[in-house]
Order: sequence, then structure tokens, then C-alpha cells
Amino acid sequence: MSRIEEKLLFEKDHPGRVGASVPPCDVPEVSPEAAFGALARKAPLTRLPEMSEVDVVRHFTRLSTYNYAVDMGLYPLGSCTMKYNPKLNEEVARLEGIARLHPMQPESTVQGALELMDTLQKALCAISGMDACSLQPSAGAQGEFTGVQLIRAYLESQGDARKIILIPDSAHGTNPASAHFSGYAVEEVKSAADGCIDLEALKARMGPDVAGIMLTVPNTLGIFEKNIVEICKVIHAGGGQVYVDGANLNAMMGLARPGDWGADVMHINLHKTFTTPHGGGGPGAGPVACKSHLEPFLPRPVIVKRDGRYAWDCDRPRSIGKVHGFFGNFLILVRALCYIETMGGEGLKKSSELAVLNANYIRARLKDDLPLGFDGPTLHEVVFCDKGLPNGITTMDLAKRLIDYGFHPPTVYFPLIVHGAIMIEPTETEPVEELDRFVNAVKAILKEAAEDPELVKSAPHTAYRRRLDDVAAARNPKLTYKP
Amino acid sequence: MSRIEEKLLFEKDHPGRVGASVPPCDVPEVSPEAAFGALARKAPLTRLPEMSEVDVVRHFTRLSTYNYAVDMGLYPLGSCTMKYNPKLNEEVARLEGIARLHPMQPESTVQGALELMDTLQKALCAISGMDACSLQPSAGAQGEFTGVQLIRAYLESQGDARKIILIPDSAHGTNPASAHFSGYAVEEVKSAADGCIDLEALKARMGPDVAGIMLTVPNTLGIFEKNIVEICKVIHAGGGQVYVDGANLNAMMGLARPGDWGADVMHINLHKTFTTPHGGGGPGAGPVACKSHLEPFLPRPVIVKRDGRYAWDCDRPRSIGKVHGFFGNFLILVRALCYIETMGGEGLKKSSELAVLNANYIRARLKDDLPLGFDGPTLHEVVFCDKGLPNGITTMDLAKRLIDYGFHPPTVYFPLIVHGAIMIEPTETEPVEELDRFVNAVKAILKEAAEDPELVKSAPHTAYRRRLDDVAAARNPKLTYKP
Amino acid sequence: MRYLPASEEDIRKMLGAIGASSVEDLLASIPKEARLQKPLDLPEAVAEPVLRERYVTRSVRNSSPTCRPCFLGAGAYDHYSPAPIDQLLLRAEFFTAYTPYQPEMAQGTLQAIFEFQTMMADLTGMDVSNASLYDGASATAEAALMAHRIHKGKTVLVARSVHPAYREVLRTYTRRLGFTIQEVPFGQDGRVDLGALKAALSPDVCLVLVGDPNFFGVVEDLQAVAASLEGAKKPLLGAVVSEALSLALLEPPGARGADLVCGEARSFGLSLGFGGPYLGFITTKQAHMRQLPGRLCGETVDAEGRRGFVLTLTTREQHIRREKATSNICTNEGLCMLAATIYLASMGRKGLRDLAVQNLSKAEYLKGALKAKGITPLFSGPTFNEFAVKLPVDPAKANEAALKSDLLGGYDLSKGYPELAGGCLLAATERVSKLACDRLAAVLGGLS
Amino acid sequence: MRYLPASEEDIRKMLGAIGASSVEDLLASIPKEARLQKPLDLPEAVAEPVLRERYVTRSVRNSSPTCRPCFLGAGAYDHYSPAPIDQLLLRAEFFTAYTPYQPEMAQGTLQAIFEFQTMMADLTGMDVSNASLYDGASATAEAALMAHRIHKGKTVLVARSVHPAYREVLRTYTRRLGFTIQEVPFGQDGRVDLGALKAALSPDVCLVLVGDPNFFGVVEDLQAVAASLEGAKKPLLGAVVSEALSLALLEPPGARGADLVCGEARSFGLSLGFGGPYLGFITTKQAHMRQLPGRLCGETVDAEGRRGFVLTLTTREQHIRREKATSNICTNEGLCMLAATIYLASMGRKGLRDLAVQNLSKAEYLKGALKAKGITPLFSGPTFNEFAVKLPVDPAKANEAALKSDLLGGYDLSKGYPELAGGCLLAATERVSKLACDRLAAVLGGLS
Ligand SMILES: Cc1ncc(COP(=O)(O)O)c(C=O)c1O
Ligand SMILES: Cc1ncc(COP(=O)(O)O)c(C=O)c1O
Repeated sequence: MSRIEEKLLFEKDHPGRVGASVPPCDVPEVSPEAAFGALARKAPLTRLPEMSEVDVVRHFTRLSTYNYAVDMGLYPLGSCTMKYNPKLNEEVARLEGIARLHPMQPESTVQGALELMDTLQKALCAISGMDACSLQPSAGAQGEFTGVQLIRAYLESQGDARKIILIPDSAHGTNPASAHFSGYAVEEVKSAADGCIDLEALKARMGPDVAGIMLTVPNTLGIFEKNIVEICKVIHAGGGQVYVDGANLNAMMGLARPGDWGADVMHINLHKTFTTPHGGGGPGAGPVACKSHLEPFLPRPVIVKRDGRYAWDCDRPRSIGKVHGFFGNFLILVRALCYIETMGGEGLKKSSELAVLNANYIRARLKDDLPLGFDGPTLHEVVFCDKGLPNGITTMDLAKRLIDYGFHPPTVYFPLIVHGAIMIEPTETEPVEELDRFVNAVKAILKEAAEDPELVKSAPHTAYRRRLDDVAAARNPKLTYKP
Repeated sequence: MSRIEEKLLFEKDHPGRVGASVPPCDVPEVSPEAAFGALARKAPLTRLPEMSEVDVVRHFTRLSTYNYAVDMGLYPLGSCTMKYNPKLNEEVARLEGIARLHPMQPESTVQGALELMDTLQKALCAISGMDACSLQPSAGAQGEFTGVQLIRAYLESQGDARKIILIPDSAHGTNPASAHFSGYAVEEVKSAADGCIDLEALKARMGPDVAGIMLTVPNTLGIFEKNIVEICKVIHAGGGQVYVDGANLNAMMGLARPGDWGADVMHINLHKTFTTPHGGGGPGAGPVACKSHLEPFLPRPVIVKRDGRYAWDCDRPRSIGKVHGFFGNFLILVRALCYIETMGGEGLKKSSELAVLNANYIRARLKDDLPLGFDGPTLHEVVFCDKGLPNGITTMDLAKRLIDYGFHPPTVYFPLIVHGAIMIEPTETEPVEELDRFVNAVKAILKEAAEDPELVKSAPHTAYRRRLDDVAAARNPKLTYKP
Repeated sequence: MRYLPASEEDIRKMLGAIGASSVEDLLASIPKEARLQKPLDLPEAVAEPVLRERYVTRSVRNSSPTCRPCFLGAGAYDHYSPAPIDQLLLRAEFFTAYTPYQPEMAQGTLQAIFEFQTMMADLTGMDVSNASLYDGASATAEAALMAHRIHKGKTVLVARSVHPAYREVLRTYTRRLGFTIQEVPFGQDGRVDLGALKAALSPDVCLVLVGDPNFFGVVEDLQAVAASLEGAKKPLLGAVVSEALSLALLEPPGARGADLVCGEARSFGLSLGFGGPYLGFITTKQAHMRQLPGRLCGETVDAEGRRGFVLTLTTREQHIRREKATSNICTNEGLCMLAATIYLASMGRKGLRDLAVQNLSKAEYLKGALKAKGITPLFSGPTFNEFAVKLPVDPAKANEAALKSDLLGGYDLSKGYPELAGGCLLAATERVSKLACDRLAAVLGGLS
Repeated sequence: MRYLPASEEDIRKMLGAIGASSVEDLLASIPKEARLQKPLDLPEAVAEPVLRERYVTRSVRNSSPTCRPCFLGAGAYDHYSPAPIDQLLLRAEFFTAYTPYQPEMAQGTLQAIFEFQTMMADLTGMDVSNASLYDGASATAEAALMAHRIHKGKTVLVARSVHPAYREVLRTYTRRLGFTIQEVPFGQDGRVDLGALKAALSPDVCLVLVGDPNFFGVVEDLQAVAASLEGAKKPLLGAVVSEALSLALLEPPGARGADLVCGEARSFGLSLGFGGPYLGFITTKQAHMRQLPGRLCGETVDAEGRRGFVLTLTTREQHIRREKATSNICTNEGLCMLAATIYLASMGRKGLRDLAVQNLSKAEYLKGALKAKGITPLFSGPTFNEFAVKLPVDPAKANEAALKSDLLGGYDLSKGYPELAGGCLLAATERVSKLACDRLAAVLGGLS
């Protein structure tokens, strides 16, 4: 009962097999040639395999067994908030009148859906301390882009065409990329020795060319930006706007709100803080919440309530425009609201407190084994560095060896300002035994690193595949199957 | 990424954790002591663990990874018809208006459910060639019991108190057990050299003390009872009734019908022939179909249609009584009907033809490697024997070694009349490549048996557990957890 | 056809390997006179999208307790099943496996059975449990057969207050086996009439079956029943539990004199499902372990000494012992057992108790609301989440009125008990709100 | 709280290990002035059973195409999703994993991506595909950024017949980057006006975007469009596909002169979902591979030489290249990609073609049925499963009438095209029956 080696779909192509049933046609059949003439397809569909339903089910069931997932154990990817994904969310997102609505249906036939979105917007405002919210962005990065666009549209509406966005060197790569695609030049702000922004340096730098700052709070080291209120003041005083990357909101629900500090806009990753499934890479949702001065610029349409009925308002002349073909990743929004309603305000607060507790527990238990990237107090995650790993063992080796111990490795080599970063975010949904199991595994690996380094360097040994050759893959890219 | 060793629930009991949410009570709370006095519980619930939802989900997800299943590959348990379980069946069985009906709801509120059951009964009659059907029995064995009860009730209604049921030695253990619990003495009928019943011997034996015969057709060797029509005549001429065990109906849908041969009653395993999931041991459903002379005796209530509306008829004075608390395993019935409606009559026939083809393909490919139990032509399954296995290798060793090759072993040591029986039923839902993979595995194991017998004797090597000690388990039974 | 992988080409190749020229050749062993000579009289195949719509139509032609608060109990109680259960059941590794005949590749199923057995033994105050039986009714019948094997007597005394369907299945199962099934009447309090019970005792009585709570929802005084059985050739006392949730609040039958507990555990996480599949079980004392019907899972070790689980004591079963087996059961209710195991692990001792207290409280509230409208209980004994009342009109009529108010009314007791005409059995679980109780009381109180 | 495993006892023990006296201690790094001093203004926690009922209520306050045949398309087509898809997606190993950063324990996800890339490249007649983008609209916008990187020009010519929302997102994405987005009108046939296109060409034009089929359902003559672009500094030709099913019947854009294809593949097995999550993609020629936005999966070998898959060419991405990345995308539409992969494997080349032929046939039937009622197409170009008509009354009114007959009518073209007031876009997929088409024709034909 080792894992079954499953070939590629194309190697299983078996002409004559049928995997789905097409209903009989109750109207006269029209041939594509008759309809499209020369435009009708002549090329064969070489890569659509013919398989029976059982072939398909087995193929993907077998593939699934090569994966690790949250439902199997700790998945401590820092900055990704790999929480437990509640099963109730999946039930409600599959109700016929929720899963199967056409986005262009008359408003009278989707009142339940609009009420749901409106309720979620209000909840996100309450959590972030903001005034308005758009649910359109499909993920965090699109939320960032939307938020920076809001800033730019607002500043331009004030006749203020600043060109620079400040971003700390600890930031996630999406921040500079999102600023760049909003037409801003990115200027990196060096972190001080305590992992925070150097307030004095910021004061010195702030000027009329700076449109604003993008800050992750707590930052990617898990450290709360201690001068955040002051920073907001400095930026505002200089005529700029403050963007908060809400990827780490899980550290502070009910504890602290960007809106209260003076932040102007933030995005929220529903697939992190609000338990929607990560799905092997997505889909997520990255709603943007902002202060009222930015509201006129939000993506359109927006939900309004008129005479007790919900409606879409498209007449938003100052809107930055749409960022999504329809209204956002609705079925993800449904799950997030279901989670928020499950937890209530107190429950969310408690979640953040326990997320902080779990991370600090791991920190305390490993701090004598691995050096910290930065020393200061941390909240929901902890970042170690590779200093002192013996016998040439790297962060990557440690990560790969964790696979053999039955864990997903932490985020590695990020943030960039920590050498060989090992970034651990356990989240509040991990029981303490699982944390202990993980801590013990790390300790055992460190022992192996000292005593039997080859074992670690050649890990993983028990996964479906041994270490894979990234370099070869990139040198000679094979992105599609060729027999 | 080896499988994670998951403890027992009781070892994970963690007081203070909560795994489900009980709604707040909107009425005054009544204490059990107030309600029940001395009868109120004083004993602690020692073995109900306290766990969070994520603990529970991980526990059972991890356990699941220790299992093998049809969705992962061939599961050739002879006599069990381990077909693919269609996913559509699961969708329809979960519709709110199907899954959540109370069995005692007014008939006016369950017309859809009653129509569905009526449609299934008619379909099963069409497939079996019978006149009437009861959906009450929960599985094959209960179907057998019900069917034998019908025979007995019928004979007694004729004033005929015969006491013996004939059962071939190749029969499944449920047959003698069911006959026994109907108050019949069981008399074994020896199979002839061709695996069939010796017609002349049967003629000689049939007499006024024999209430009937229970036959599996095709029998558990996969051999069609060649004199079945004659046998029915002999039994009927002698005043007896013919029961057909329909466990092997998958060999003959649309090809042959017990009702046409003269059989009086049969059961049908919906969890075999009609694709309802095996669920790790059940639930199944074992409807009984019979000729009209037995109909008055069917379990009550029965569905009737009056003025275009379905209703339950409880007024069945000759009924053998109920065999189920309500009406049978309704949600299993739903799945079976969904399958029948998916296939249509032609599709069912084709299924049986292909089931026979698959079994004969395995037979042909392995017949030079393993000796057959009996020589004659076989239909949907094939039984090999252990004669000639080298170096003291047993059927059990072969079975266990198949686990290492990623297969569920066949049924072993049944039927009892084949020495070291290896009983293989691939079913029609297996693709030929999977059959080839299995055949090659058997051939490889036979080679190992000759060359490296210890490897085979000590199998399995790659399962979650090595070979388990049945003898120790039975010698000192531990049926519950004790710390 | 999407469930049939064999292409025409496959068929040709396979026939070649077999050395047959057509599939028809392979069917030659079916004699002509036994062959069906015409197509099956069934409708044509229906495409998946069309068929799904058909089931949606069938589904909406029913009306489920989702839209209508349900006061029906009578052996099937409307409890909530937490969302993780179904999603875990659907794991293909559980869902599409069979009986764990090969334990090395079925430890997931086996460990779950072992956990189930442990929890059921604990809940009922017994030493051992089997791995499921079909349902509460057949479990009750199997209990009688089991008691006979232990005690040898052939008379079963069953309280008339045991679920009518269970009693009927008990009769079906024992009718041809020379058993005498004798009913013991109930008293004013709805409990078994101890005087009548004592009078009915004889050395041939192998088992006394008492509902707990009984069909009227009344909690029996098992201890008193047990006490009345003392004497030579003492029969076994079996408690029949059709609402397993009551076990959370009642001193376990095993601690109140019962020798075995049989019944229905559907309340633990299974859907109402129009009556099935449900989850029968029997638990008993260690001494009777080898007389249990159904599968048993036991702990053992593997070749490396690691803990593992196997099906054990299989010599009780039909596949070994044939007609001498303790039961004919083979396929059982495995997945339902798994659902119950997940349910109990999710609820935990505190959750289950809280839920049960809530059931008790709702039922008491409804009792009170009805009393205020002049509708009083039929019996004076204590009840859990269900009780019988006397209605001013025919219960069938009352139910029609309730249905008009979008309420699923109670069970018409005259169906099983002609002597209780006008009686109606009402259940109140955690899923009926105070408001729904008030509405029902208003509807029923307004009838005459 | 069931999602929070830490018991009071756990908390105490963990605090002890940390050496803190309370959780509050751990929060000390949040300055007081940044702390929230009051409870969140949110309702209290809702118990699971109650919350589930709330969503059922929300759900029934909507009306889905299950009960009402849907003639709405406009970028979201009502196709059936075979049952295995959702059950496979729910496998926790897929569902609760993230981006395959650690390929050794994510080969399931990676192999599926590789399969998806292969199938999408094949369907569109291109060499390479990315592993998904958010949706068709953002994929179109990303295509413009990509074309600019390849060609350097900053003007994009986009046919006015491209989906209005896609064009709007294109503008949002490019507005601050100095791009010029210029619309190219359509002709009587609904196709891009080639004369106007040629007139608009300039060396700064990096990309010409044409819908295929376009928003009016009309199939463009891509080859003719491509031919009109010949010349120095030739721009890229991008085909925007918002109904991916059309790819089964049309000669692939890659074979008709397109340099890239961007769009929406939701039709492949995803539910309508009120607009999301959907499935954006871009495919292109080998030469442009390194300019693709989004994740790419590539084949490689492991330490034992066995085939395996990894995310590759990651130097294009934001986590390495930061502001110089080809896109800011990080989380993508992984599970939707998996659904499409399962869908395409289930349908196969024949199934997909049959389904597409059926869509074509239904739409042509509806066209005919409407013509018989005097309602004629707005455009003369060939269409797939959607087409525009001129209605005798305001389309919003017509839709109200349709709704009364339990039909979800079409898309009011005046919303995106004031010049087409009275125009209505109607889609007909395999899910609308002949009868439903006839009913719609009767309703619309009866208006005036
Ligand atoms: C700090 C931070 N910001 C932004 C993002 C981008 O979010 P998304 O992946 O949802 O686009 C991430 C994602 O990991 C992140 O960790
Ligand atoms: C030939 C035969 N008869 C009867 C049965 C009993 O059926 P069930 O397990 O559904 O009770 C079986 C089960 O395997 C069988 O193989």
C-alpha cells in the first residue's frame, strides 16, 4: 500500500471512453461547419483525454494522496495563516440558491445574496475600523492594487500627482509589485535594528513626492509597528496616505484596528484571516476597506439599499472602475461571513489572542535551539534565521527534513531581511500537542544535523518524491506534456 | 510524509475542548435531577472525549489514510461486487427534501419519496422477472431471512409444515444462517464435479419434508447453475419453493431473470449490483422480489396508489410482519434508483456483459499461473485454488503481498469447497489497464514465491501495519479501550 | 456510458486474449431456456444533468423539517448533524471501502469501530458493544435470540410500551423459532406494570424487554424492574433505547440492573432519511460477549509489535459457523457507525449532556405550554424529549391543522395502541424553538 | 468555541512555558494608543444549527437557474458540472493545501497544474499556459501588460465588442501606467470593423484585443484581423475568450493568427456562483513564455531521477522580482483550475465537442423560434451559444415578463452599449430545453 504511481492524463487517454454524459439534443443539430464555415475547428483536440468516470475519479484521488494539507496536520507557512477551514462553510456555500446564481440576474431574485454581501462589508468595516468596503478584489495582491489605486485617485482628485510609494524592506513582494502596477515608483524603507521602521528616518524622508506608505502590521517579522500611530501622522502631515497590508490581521482582530490608527485603506485576506480554504493556491478574496474620503473611488458597482431592497449602484463617476468581471469571489465571501457569524466579535478577538499565544509558545520552546531573526517581541508569527546551523545544513534542508516528520515546512527565505529565514505561523486552530510534536521534530532534526548531516541534506526520504530539481526545471522549461 | 500515527480518541481526550456548538436554550432549563430524580445520571461519561473540531477532523482524516478503497483502485473481493460508486448518487441522496424526511410525516408531504420507492420496486421486478417487491430488508442477509419467511408463511398457509431447506455446499454462510433463523433445518447439497448441483441426486432427495432450496445463481464459483430451470421444476413438483440469492445478479442483468426460470423469491443486494457505497461494511439494502403467490406475505406496510396519490397500506393480515423499524434503508434506495435510471435497461445489460468479460479476461491471463478451483465456464467471477503454490506459500500470503502491490486482495478461503480459494470479481467498472496491473502483480508475486518466499510470507511490508495477529486478538479479546 | 470503461477496442482485445469471438460466447453457459429473450422493461438511460433535475423535483415534492418544525419522534428524532460528519464520511477511503476483511489496509475503519464500541459501552454502562446492527428494531429482535442462547428459555416478556415496530420485528424474527412473545401492560404512569410482569414470569422467560425511555417517552425504573426479576432462572433484563441521546442524562442501564442494552443510535449524527439507514446496536456484559450478534473489533499487535485492530471472535459469525452462527448478519451499518463515532467525538461528554438537557427542557416547556391550553399528558411518569398527550380531537385531524401552520405534528397513538385513541406522542428536540412550541400549543389548543 | 482548541488549562501551561503571566502580556508590544478599547461591533456568535438555517433562508431568498431556465450569458454561461468534480475538489488534500511551495509534498496539485496547462495550450492552439489568473477580466488586463513588455508599445486597441467589464478592468489596470486604450468599433455583422482597426494602427500599438466569440456572441474572423496587422512593429493579436466552450468548435485562435489568448474558463465545471470565483487564464506562444503573468508548473526529476513537477520560472514573480515582476498576482484560482482539469478530463475531446454542438444547436433553435415571432438578430455574423436581438420593448420590461413565466431573460445591451438600446443578448446552453426556448419566444413575441 505505497502510493500508486499515477500517470499523466494524456498517458491515460483511451479513445472510445466517456467520462460524462451529454443529454440528448432535443433540437435539430447544427454542425459547426454549417455555422462557422472556415472558422470551424479542423485541429484535433489532441490533449483532451478520453476516460471513464472511474478513471477520472481514481486519477485525481490518487493525485490527492501525494499532497499534504491542513486537515492532516500543522501547516505553519508564515504569512499565509493556514487555519482550519470550517466544514460548515462548505455546506452553506453549496446551497442551490447560493452556489448557482447568475451574476446578472434581476436584483429582485438575488436579495439574499446582496444582503449577505452587505452584511459582510459592514462586518469587515467593524473589524478594520474603516468606513467603507469593496468585496471585488480576488486576492490580497488585487486588494493592494485596488487600495493603491484608491490612494492615487484620491490624491489626483486633490490635484496632487505624487509619484513615490514607500515600502519597508520586510514587505511581501506583492506590495512593491502592486505599487508599481499602479504607476508608482517604489522606494524601499530600511528596517531598524528592532525590525520596525526608523521613525526619524521616515520623518526625514517624507516629502511632497511621496504619495504614501504601504505597511504590513504586524510586519512580516511578526513585530507590531510600534510607532504606527505616529507614522500615520507623519505621512498624513506630509500629504500622503497610509496603506495597511492586512495579511497579518489574524494577529489583532478585536485588539487593534488600522482605521483607529489613522490608516486610510487596507486589504483583508479572507483566505487567511477568515478561514476560506486555500485550495492548493486559491481562490481567495481580498476585500478592501477604507476611510470615507476614499469611498467615492471604490470599484463599482456598490451595494445600496433603497426602499428596503438591495440594489447595485453603477453610477459612481469617481470610481477607479472595476477590478473584477462581476462582483468578486462571491462563494468565498459566503464562507468568510459564515465564519464571522460563527465566531462573533468576542470569538474573533479570542482567536487573535490564541494565535499570538501559539506563536509565542513555539518561539519560547525553540528559542534556545534556533536564533531569532530579530529580537523584539512578536505576535502571531516568529521568524528564526539559519545562523549556526551545523555542517553546512541550510534552511532548505531543515524544511525538507520536516516533510519526513509529517509536517509542512514553514515559509523559508522570507522575509528577505532575515538570513535563511524560517518563518513560522501556527495560527490559533492548532492544538498545543501539535505544536509540541512540531517543536520536537525541529529539535530532532537539529540533532540529526549535528550528528548525521547527510540524512538531512538528502531529505525528504518518505515523500512521494525525493528532492526535486528546480534548477533543471527552469533551465529547460517543459510546461506542457509532450510524449 | 509517512502516515501520521494517530492515537485513539480517548488518548486525545482533552478536557475543556469543544467540538460542536449547542444553540443557546430559549426555554427555562430543566435539570435532569429535577426531571428524573434518582434515575438521573451519576456515572461520568468517561469515554466521550473532549476535542475541538479540528482535532476531530484530523483524527478521522488521518485514520482514513490507513484505508484502501475502490476510488483508489481495483478491489476484487469475490462475491462483493465492489463496483465504482457513482458520485451523482451522493448528490441526489443529499438533497434537503430527500435526506431530511421524517419517516412518520403525513403521506401528503412525502409523495416524492413514495413515488421514488414505487419506481424502484417496479424496476427491481423488471430486472428480476418477479411480480412484487419489498424494500424493507437492510442487507442481503435480511433479504434472505425475509424471503425464507415468505416461503414458510406461504407453505404454512397451504397447511404444509415442511422443515428442511436444501443449500449447496458452495453457498455463502448467510444462507444456512438465514434458513436456520427461519426455523428450518439446513441440509447441505454437495456440488458435483462441475461445480453445479447434481440434478439426479436432487431429484432423489426432493420430498415432502423439503420446504425448498436456496440457490445462488451464478453460484459462488461464478458458474451458472446449468439445470436451473429443471431444478425449479423438480422443487416445485415436490411441493417446495425456490429461493435465489441475488448476490451475483451483476452477472446477468438483462441476460437472465430468476422469475423466468421459475424461482419464487430472491433478494437483491443494492450495495453490490446497484452501486450503493459499501461504506466500510454497510449500510446496504437487500430488497426482496417475489412471485404473486408470495405477495400477500410481504412485510408491511406496502405502497399503494389511490386516486393518483401514494399511500402506505398497513392492512396486510397475511404479512410476515415488519423486518425494519420503518420502511428500509431509504437513502440507499435513492442511490440505487439513481443508478438504474442512469443506466437504463440497455446499460444494465451491457454492465453485466462487461462484468463477465472482465472476469474472464483475468481468468484467461492467470489460468496458466494459478489452477482453477473448478474447470467449467464462469461468468462474473473466477475462483482459483492454492494447489501448487511453492515453498509453503499460502493463499493468505499471496493476499497479503498483493497489499504491497497496491491492491485489495480477492476474497480468500471462500467458497469453502475450493482449497485455499482465491475468488476474484473485478466488476465491469474496472478498466483493462487496471486488470493488467493486477495480473502482473499476481505473476510477480508467484515469481517471488518461488525465488524469495520469505518476502511473501512476511508481507505486507508497506501498509500502515505489518501482518496483524488475529489469534492473539481472539485469545484475549480487548473490545474496548482500557488505559 | 461513463461508468463502463471498456471501449469497443478494449473489448476486442480482451476477447482476443480470452480466445472468444464475442461476449455472447462467454455467456454460453447460461442455458437458452434460462436466457431473457427481450429487452428489460425499463426506461432508457437518462443523462446526468437531466436526472439530477428529476431528483430535485422529487425532493421538492416532499417537505422536510428544514422548513417545518418537527414534533414527530416515535423512534426518529430531529437532531442536528454537525457539518464535519458528512464531509468526513465522504472521504473515499471510508466511503468506498468494505468490511475490513484485510486489516492491514483497513486500520482506519477498524480503529473507528474500536472507538465506537468503547463509547457505546461507556454510554450504556456495559462492558462490550458490537460494531452495529441494522436498526433498533432488528437489534431488539437479535437481543431476544441472544438472550435465548444465554438463558435457554424461549419466552420473551416485552413491555407493551416498547416501540410498536420493534415489537413487530421481534415477532417476525422469532415467530418460526418456537418463541413465546408475551406483552406486559403499562400502568397509569406509563411504566411497565410490575405486578403484571411478576405474574408473567416463568422459568422459560429468557428476557424481559423494557423501553428506556419507552415509546411514550417515559423513563422506566429499571432498577425496580430488575428487582422484580430476582429468583431462580432469572431472565436477562434488556433495556431498549430508541432515543440514544437520553443516555447522556440517565444513569446508564448497565448501572440500573440491565444485562444488555439494544436499540437505535441514529440520533448520533445521522439524518432522518425517511427511516433509514439507521444504526442498531447491542451492548452487554463481558460474560455474554461471545453470544453477541454482529461484527466485533478487537485490539492486537502487528508483526512489529505495534498496536492494531482486527475483526475478532469471528467464529460467532455466519461465514465460519454457518447455521450455528449467533446471527445471519453480514453487511452491517458501517458508515452509520462511523457517523456516530464522529458525532460523539465532536460533542464530547459536555456537549452531549448540554444538548440532552436542552432536549429535556424543550419538551418540558412544550408540556407546560400545552397544559396551559388544557392539554395534559397521558401518563404521569417522567419523560425525556417526548411525551404523550390526550388531544380534544382525532390526532390525524390535529396534524392536518398543524401542517396548515407549517408544523409537523405528533404521532397518532391509536395506530399502535387502539386503547389510547385520541392520544398523541409529541417530541421536542433542540431544533424546535420556543416560538414553534407556542405555535403548536396554540394550534392544538384551538381545536375541539 | 469549536474552532479554538486551547482550553483554559492549555493556556495556563503555555503561558508558563513562555514565562508570561497572561495573554495580555504577549500583546504588550501593541502600543496602548493603537489598541482597540471596546468590543468589536459585531453580533454575538451564532450556533451551527441556527446559522445553517440562516443560510438556507438567505438561499431561498434567491432564485437560482435550477428552477428557472436561464437565458443569461454575458460572460457567465449556465453549464452543468458533473458530480465527481465537487466531490474530488473537497478531498482535503486538495482543498486545504496552499500553493505548492514544497513540491515534494504537493505533487498532486502540481501534476494537476501541469495537466491543466497542457489542455489549455491544446484547446487554444498555443504552446504554453499559465496556472490561472483571477478571472477573464483581469486576464485581459494582464494580457495588455504582457504585450507591452514584449512589444514595448503602450497603446492597446480593443474591440468595442469585447466584454464591457473586461474592457473596464483593462482600463483600471492600465490607467495609471501611461497606456492608451482605444476602442475599435464593430460593423453590421457584429465583428470588429477592419477598416477602423487599420486606421487606428500605429507603431505604439502593442496589442489588438478581439473577442472570440465577442460579447455579442459573434465569432470573429481572427485570420482577417491578423492579416490587417501585418507591417512594421506589428502588434500582438490577443483573442479574448469569455465562453471557453466555444474552443471545442472553433479553429483554435493560435491557428488563426492570435499571439495570445486570454479569458475565462469558468464554463469548465465551475458553478455560476453569482460571479465568482471564476478562472482566468492566458496562453501564448513559446517565445513569450517568460513574459507570462502568474504561476507556471514545469516538469523535472527528483533525486532518484523520477519525473516530478515544480513551480518554475519563478524569477518572473513578485516574491523574487518584486516591483519588476510580470504581475503582482500571488494567490490565484488554484481550486478552480483543478475543477477545470477534472471537467476536461471527464468530458474528453468527444464529450466537449458534443456538448458544444448542442449549445450551438440550442442557440440556433432559439434564434429560429424568435425569428418566427418577428424578433431578429442584431448582427449578421455567425454565433455560438449566444446572440443579440432587437426587442420590441425595453429589455428590462421583457425580462420582467420572462420572470413572471419563470424564465431568466437576457442581458440588456443598453447597459454597456447605449447605441444598442432595445438590444438584448440571449444565451442558450445545453441546460435550456426546446420547450423553454419556445416559451421564451412566446413571451418575447407577445410583447409590444
Ligand atoms: C504579507 C502579505 N501580503 C500580501 C500577500 C498577498 O496576498 P494574496 O496571496 O492573497 O494575493 C501575502 C500572501 O502571502 C502576504 O503574505
Ligand atoms: C453470495 C452471497 N450471499 C449473501 C450475502 C449476504 O449479503 P449481505 O452482506 O448484504 O447481508 C453475501 C455477502 O457477501 C454473498 O456474497
